[in-house]
Amino acid sequence: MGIPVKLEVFEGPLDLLLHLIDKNKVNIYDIPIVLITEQYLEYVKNMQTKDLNIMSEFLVMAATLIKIKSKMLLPKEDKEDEEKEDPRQELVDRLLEYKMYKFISEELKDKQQDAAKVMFKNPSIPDEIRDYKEEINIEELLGDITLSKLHRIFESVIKKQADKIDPIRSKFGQIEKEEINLSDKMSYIEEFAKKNHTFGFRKLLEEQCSKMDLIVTFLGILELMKTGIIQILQENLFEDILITYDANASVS
Amino acid sequence: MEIDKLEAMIEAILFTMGEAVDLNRIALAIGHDEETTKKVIHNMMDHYEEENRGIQIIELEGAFQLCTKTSMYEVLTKIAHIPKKHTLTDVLLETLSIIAYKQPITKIEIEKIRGVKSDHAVNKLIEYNLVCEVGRLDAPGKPIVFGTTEEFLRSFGVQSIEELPVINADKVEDFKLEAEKEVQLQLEI
Amino acid sequence: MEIDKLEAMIEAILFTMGEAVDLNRIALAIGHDEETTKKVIHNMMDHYEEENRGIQIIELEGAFQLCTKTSMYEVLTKIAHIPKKHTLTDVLLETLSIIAYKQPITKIEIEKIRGVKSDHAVNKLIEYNLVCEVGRLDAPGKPIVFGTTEEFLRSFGVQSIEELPVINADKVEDFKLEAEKEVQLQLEI
Repeated sequence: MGIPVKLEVFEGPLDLLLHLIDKNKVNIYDIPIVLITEQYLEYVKNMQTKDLNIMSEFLVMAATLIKIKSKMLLPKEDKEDEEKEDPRQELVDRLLEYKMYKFISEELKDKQQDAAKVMFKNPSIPDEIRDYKEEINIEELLGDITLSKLHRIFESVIKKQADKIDPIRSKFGQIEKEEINLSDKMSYIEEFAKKNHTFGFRKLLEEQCSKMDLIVTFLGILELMKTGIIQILQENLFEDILITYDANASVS
Repeated sequence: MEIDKLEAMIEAILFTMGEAVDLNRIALAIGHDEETTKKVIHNMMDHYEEENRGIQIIELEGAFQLCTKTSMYEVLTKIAHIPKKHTLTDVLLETLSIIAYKQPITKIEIEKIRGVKSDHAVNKLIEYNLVCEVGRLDAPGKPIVFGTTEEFLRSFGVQSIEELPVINADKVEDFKLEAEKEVQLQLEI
Repeated sequence: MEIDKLEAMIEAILFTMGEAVDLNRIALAIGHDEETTKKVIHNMMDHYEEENRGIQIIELEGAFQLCTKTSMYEVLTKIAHIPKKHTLTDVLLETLSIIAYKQPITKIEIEKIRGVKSDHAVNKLIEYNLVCEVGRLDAPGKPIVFGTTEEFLRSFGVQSIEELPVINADKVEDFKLEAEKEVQLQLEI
């Protein structure tokens, strides 16, 4: 007790639980839930990770353990029932399944080490037939795939993706609903510059309202400046940026 | 003799192609049905067992490929450049064994067994060409299902996924018992 | 027998190396002098003469190489001309539809929409000449953007991608589409 131990890293809550069961030399079918829960919580408390995703998985298991613990502490109402249902059963099943795959993965590791000892050979098609390139018959490949079928597939993909998006968060999206594309914005600025020749950045922004608009416009200006289509000048800090169109530099 | 000629052809084909060649392609090339072709190849595999042969034919889910025998590894390290294989971490191996045994399987199911998010592991296995998408499940949300590749079979020296060590209910029970015994053994010490 | 083992080693070496290997390198690897090694190889060459072998060892100025027998030429031409079966799997179709409708699109964007690594699918579509690289995105890392090929248009009997069936917004609830656009927006900047 109280001896500082370097915390081992576990892949997940099941991994940690198996370790605790192993360490305490207890029977997996008869997990002393109070002891294991205590040690589990102790470990989670000291966990170094700041990754909320990982942390939350460990916490879910902590909640499960506490639930099992409280169920086991409750007085047994119906003896018949109690015998049939051990609150730990589901956890034991999961642990056993997980343990089994860990066991299998060790077997696979051995298999891989053996299999890695064989060498293969690169294709060596004789010169006479090397030039032959296998033709792909597109018509045969496409079979009965029509445009409308492809279209339906795309729609279902979009639908699936939409389903995945959290509806609350996605509503924020309505604030800026139009799509702003950098290259569109660049052509817009270029047109604007051709017409006005010299103008202030603020004037350019007059018709544009969203923050996204502003950012993309600014990026567009930087890009156009890089290609030499426009030149920009700012006399003093926070003063309006003066944009000048260079007709000579314009690329066709 | 006819059989001899067929064997020669098949040897030449497998040698030239280098990669795994589907049984039906071999059959078409040598002009025999698949059944006969398979018999001839299996017969050849026996010949290759002989001690003076350094190469062997391996079977990968209905395809055949020539490679060296594992016993030749040592001498080959002395002369050939041995390509480095991806070393799989425990996390990847664990995820891979779940996919191998439960395929076709969705990511959610993998995560349920492992108790942790597994996007990274699955993507890595896809990158190493050990796992691939095999389609979508006909269930709400149409989740992607994953399975193992031919490269998986090659890398782990198995002919087909059926050949993986069986873990039917009985075996699982055995394993559970074994685990239990182990636990009790430790307790007694 | 010792000789058998040496033969096996030499076969494995020549198979793995593929190219012509100098006698002295082979001798060094198998741990025998050149004289003995040469004898063993010449002995092997006789075995390879047998009718059931499709490969042979050839000698080239003190070096040795494994290659197919010239009599095998015909069957090799045949196998090379038997096309592999190509099929557009659901995975490929789905990826193709995304590229068709979202082009020009980067691999990252495709993967974001599909939720899984898609290198294999994109590569296959390129191999089938349905998709090609159309340039690079002017964004950090200059990622490659993909689009459909002329072959794609021809196969589907349309003049340009503008002719693809329009996405029916009614089918997907409005705000969900907006949400999807938001993701798009984030991707584009």
